[in-house]
Amino acid sequence: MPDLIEDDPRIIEFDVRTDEMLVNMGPQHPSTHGVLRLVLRTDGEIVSETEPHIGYLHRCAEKIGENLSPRQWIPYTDRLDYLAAMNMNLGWALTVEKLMRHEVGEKARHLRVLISELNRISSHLVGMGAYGLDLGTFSPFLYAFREREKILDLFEEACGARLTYSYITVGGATADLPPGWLQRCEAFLDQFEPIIKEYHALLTTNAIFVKRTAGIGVLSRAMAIDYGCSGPVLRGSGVDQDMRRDGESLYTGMYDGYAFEVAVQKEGRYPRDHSYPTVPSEAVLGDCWHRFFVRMLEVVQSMDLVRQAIDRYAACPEPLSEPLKLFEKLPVGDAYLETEAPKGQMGFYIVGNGTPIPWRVRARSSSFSNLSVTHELCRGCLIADVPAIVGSLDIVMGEIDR
Amino acid sequence: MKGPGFLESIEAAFPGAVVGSQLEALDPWIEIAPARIAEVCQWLKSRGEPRFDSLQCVTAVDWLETDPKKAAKVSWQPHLEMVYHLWSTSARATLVLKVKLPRWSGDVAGHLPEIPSVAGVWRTADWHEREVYDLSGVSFSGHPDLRRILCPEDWVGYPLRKDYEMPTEYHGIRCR
Amino acid sequence: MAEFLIGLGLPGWVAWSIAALVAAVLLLNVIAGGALVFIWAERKIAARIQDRLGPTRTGGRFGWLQSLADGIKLLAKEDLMPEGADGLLFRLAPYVSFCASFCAFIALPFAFDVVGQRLNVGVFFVVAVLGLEVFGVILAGYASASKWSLFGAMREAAQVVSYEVPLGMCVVVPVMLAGTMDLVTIGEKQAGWMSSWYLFHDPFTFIIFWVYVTCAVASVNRAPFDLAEAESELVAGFHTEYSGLRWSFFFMAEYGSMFLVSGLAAVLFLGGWNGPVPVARLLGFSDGTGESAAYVVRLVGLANLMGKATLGVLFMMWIRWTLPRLRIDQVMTTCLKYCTPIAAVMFAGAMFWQLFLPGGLFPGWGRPAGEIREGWLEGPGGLPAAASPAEDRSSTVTGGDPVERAGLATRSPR
Amino acid sequence: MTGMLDMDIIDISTLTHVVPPLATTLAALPALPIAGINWHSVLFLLFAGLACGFAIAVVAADNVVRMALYLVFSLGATAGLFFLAGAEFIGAMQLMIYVGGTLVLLVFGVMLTAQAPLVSIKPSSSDRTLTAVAGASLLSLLLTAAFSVDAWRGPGVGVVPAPSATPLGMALVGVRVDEPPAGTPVGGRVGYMLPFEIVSVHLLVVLVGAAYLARAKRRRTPRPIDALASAMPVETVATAAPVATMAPTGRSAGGAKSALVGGGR
Repeated sequence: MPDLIEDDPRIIEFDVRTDEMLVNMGPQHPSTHGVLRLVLRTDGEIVSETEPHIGYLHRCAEKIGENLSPRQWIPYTDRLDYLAAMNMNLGWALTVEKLMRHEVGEKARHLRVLISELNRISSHLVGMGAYGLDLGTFSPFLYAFREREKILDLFEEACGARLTYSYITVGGATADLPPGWLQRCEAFLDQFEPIIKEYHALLTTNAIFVKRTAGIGVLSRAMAIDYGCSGPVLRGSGVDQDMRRDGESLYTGMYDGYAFEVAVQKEGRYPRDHSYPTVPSEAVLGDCWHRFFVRMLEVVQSMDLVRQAIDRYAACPEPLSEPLKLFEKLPVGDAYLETEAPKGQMGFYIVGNGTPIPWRVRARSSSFSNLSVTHELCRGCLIADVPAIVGSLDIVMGEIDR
Repeated sequence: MKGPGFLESIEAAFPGAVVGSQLEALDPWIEIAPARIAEVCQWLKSRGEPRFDSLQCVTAVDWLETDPKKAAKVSWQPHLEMVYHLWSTSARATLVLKVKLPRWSGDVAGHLPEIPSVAGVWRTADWHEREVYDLSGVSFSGHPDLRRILCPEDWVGYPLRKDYEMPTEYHGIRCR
Repeated sequence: MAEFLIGLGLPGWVAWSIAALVAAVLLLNVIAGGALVFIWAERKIAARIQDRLGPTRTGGRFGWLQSLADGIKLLAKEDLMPEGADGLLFRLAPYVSFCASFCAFIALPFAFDVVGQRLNVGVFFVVAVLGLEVFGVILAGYASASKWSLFGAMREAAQVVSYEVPLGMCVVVPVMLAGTMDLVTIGEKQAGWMSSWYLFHDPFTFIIFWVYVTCAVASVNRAPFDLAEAESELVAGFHTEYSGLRWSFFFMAEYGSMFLVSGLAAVLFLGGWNGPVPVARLLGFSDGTGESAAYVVRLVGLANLMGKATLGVLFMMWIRWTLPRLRIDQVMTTCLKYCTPIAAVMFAGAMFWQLFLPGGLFPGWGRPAGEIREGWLEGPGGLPAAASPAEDRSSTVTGGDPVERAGLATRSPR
Repeated sequence: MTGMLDMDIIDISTLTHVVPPLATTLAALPALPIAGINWHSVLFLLFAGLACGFAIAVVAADNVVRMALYLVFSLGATAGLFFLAGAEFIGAMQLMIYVGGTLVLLVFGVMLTAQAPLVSIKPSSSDRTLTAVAGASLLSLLLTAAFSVDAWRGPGVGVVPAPSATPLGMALVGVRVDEPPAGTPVGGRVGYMLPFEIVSVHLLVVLVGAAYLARAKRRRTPRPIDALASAMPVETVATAAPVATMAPTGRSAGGAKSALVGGGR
């Protein structure tokens, strides 16, 4: 066979030049999580180039932040990553407390760990269910939402809302937990433990699921760091980084005394390999399967944290610390803090100028950077792989477009 | 080699690049001359100790007091401030770089201030800088694909500027 | 039927046309009725699998009117046609697809001799017509003038055409065992206890049954192989632009061919109308003992076959709601690298088994050797044996189907 | 025209208990002389009309995909003719090979290439007249040849009532079971084994050739677009020092600090 150099004239007759087609996947598309438009350049079934177009859900929350006091902006943080609103509130509250050098009481600290880890479980459940939908199986989605409903009921008891809570605020939380809440939370965790094995059996070890995800969309370690990916996407590529352990001392102080391991593959092994299924042979570190598996491990990890938080919270005698006043004077200066949200590192930056209204508010979203990798991952894959890859990044458009 | 020695190492590597610094602030930061930001970032990423291999966030803060009464009492001149938050995965250390830019290049309203792009250093800067260009109106020279990312392509104005006026209608849709 | 109408005094040709019409409408109702039941069943099964209730309010306790409600909704919905669509093809596609899947029912027997038209090439005809359904999908894909439908149509065409190969190979094994392609004879040969089913005839046919199930699910575009209307990638594949009645025809064609494929599996491998226990024979009913007995036997046979076919359809629904979807290249590799080679090897295996162990491993299990060989080779040199006295089917021209005359003519299900 | 194939050579007695194959059912219909309709002729006319009509439609249509569709209906009608003539095996073969196989690929090919220029092919008027003349001459040649065969001119021989495929199949593997001409020794007549084998080998060759032509061409230099993502330039990647693994329990080691300040705050 002659050596087929690109500009070899004979190549024309050999290579039937099929013209490439530009296809719009989205913005109204069942498998883009929210309003994302992916322009695919396809050559038959092979996708040669992908370009995400975002901005359909842009509300310029940062501009509004320049007209409201930090406590008034809390409801806007709910709408950033609406699947993990508690973590968003926590991130903003911690940033403002960092600027104002305000320390929260022990009880509030444990309450925050308890609530944010519970919200991580519900966010990962949505991620897992939606990913099953992207790959064509509908049932796991409903199993995941059945469990998430129970968590939402707990949140509803705590703060009255099921999706946009505005519960964790600057200086603590808006209200203390109702009596009996801890027992109900404990009961939920007890019945949730065996269900995790169901999810593993249904998806993680399912032969077709492995075929559709193992070795697809491999994100190399260097590229993950360079594109600023974070959270399960980064840990799925083997980078041992978790803001709850490596972050600012104000944030890691919150997890002081909690025992947990970062869910990342070190030397080819995941921590605490007891009941988890083994990694399939085709799975390459950094592919969709690993990202999915890291999320499943984090659900178990968060359950442990919630149990520890319940004991510590119950052991705190003093009442919950009062949140700061609505219009508290902000010191001059700026502060930036990244917290470990379920989707990745969620950064908030606030610039104070002495008045209660911040001068500049900035939200650095994890899905924004996670999504920017799509054009690298989807190069040369099949059309059916694009939803698999975008689904594995677990993006939320509210957070990306702000 | 963290701590005060770090600042000296940068000044040694790039004499005249470090314009100012503030070590006592909540997040200590260094101010870099606008023209040298790209080289400093490249050095920080590949040769500095510790390696800052991850850019967390790029922000533009518009220092302009629109209210004339307050403007009189204010100590700073109206300017645009670029804030880069860097992160080292190996040493788990943060670093904040600041760059002062004129609000409009040559003080002619409409001409965007120029700053070298760091998209070549960290790929994540590509999208971050596009967002800063889109919302705060800073043009990055050397950026591979400088287009608006959040607002529609043909949107006029830069929303996060303090003196931004929302257009009354956009393609027949009433905005205000 | 026709004689009865002629008896009523209708002119001959009117009687015959009405008889043909009645048969056609009956078959149409099998599909329509089947579709109605399966739509409801799919919703209920999906619900049960997903730990929820499914339709409960529409009509009575178990929401059994849900299919009717769907039907009315589809009738009431506006039949849109995209602007750039090719009018003729767009309108024609669903009916082509539906006719193909309806046409195959003609040769499918529902009980002994209860069949639309008893074709001697029954199996071959069904497999041939099953391949025609892809036309409706290709035309729909092309005519909808949308990129997504084109993708769906491409995938469907590639998948169905390539799955016809292993499907054909799997179908050949029971044909080889029975010695004829006539579905009624194949079903008839599996009469008696469950052990006489071709599924348990030998290990090779057992494996080939499962290969058949995979290929059938793939050629009907269901469950892990439903690439053509993969909602997560192609929005809704080839019927993205369809709505209302036209869409319901595609839906009906899908359920029709699902029922057909499981009916074929029942006849070929699971003994068709012969139940696991030959109830009719044990109770003494058989064709010979009078008209009403024959009717009862056929009724029991009908119930058996419908039961098996419905089990097949429920199995497909069960798979659909548990397994994720395969990618197009994985579907192709399963077809070319797994189904076809396995089918070929099993076919060879079944052939050698039939050659060396026609009577089955232990006596009384398989078919008596003599009867099978006699069925094939009409004695040395292939000369047609003298027509057996019991049944002289063909009058002037000798020959005729040797198998017909081999000991089968007695018609009594054993 | 209707009486061309009269059907009364099959007596009605066969219409007893067993439902005979399709052809004999139709053939055995009482061909009433008066207003009765000879179903066999009606259906024959129907199918023949469909086949010819759609054949003309194929020629007359200008949209490529419509041409392919009409060809499908035309060949489908021919399959109907085969069934009508009692050759069920050939009818099913026609359906599967032509309509199910060839035309699916033809429509497949047409769809892949049916971009704007090809979709509507409008022949110029001079082409039309030229083809009309050529067509007419060929048609007349065909008709004269057909009518010159005396066997076809008289009334039809009638429908062979035994359309079973088994003798056909056995003939293909060399065992002729249908009417042996007088005087041939028993088993002496060799079936069609040789042509059958030749055809199958021929098809195998075609298959291998097609697979060879359509094989994926391994290109030495990948096309610029699909350069692999992992080929990231190395030097921009910082040599991440081995990350200090944190002890699983106990307080986190003071968290991140600013590089400028150094000591923990």
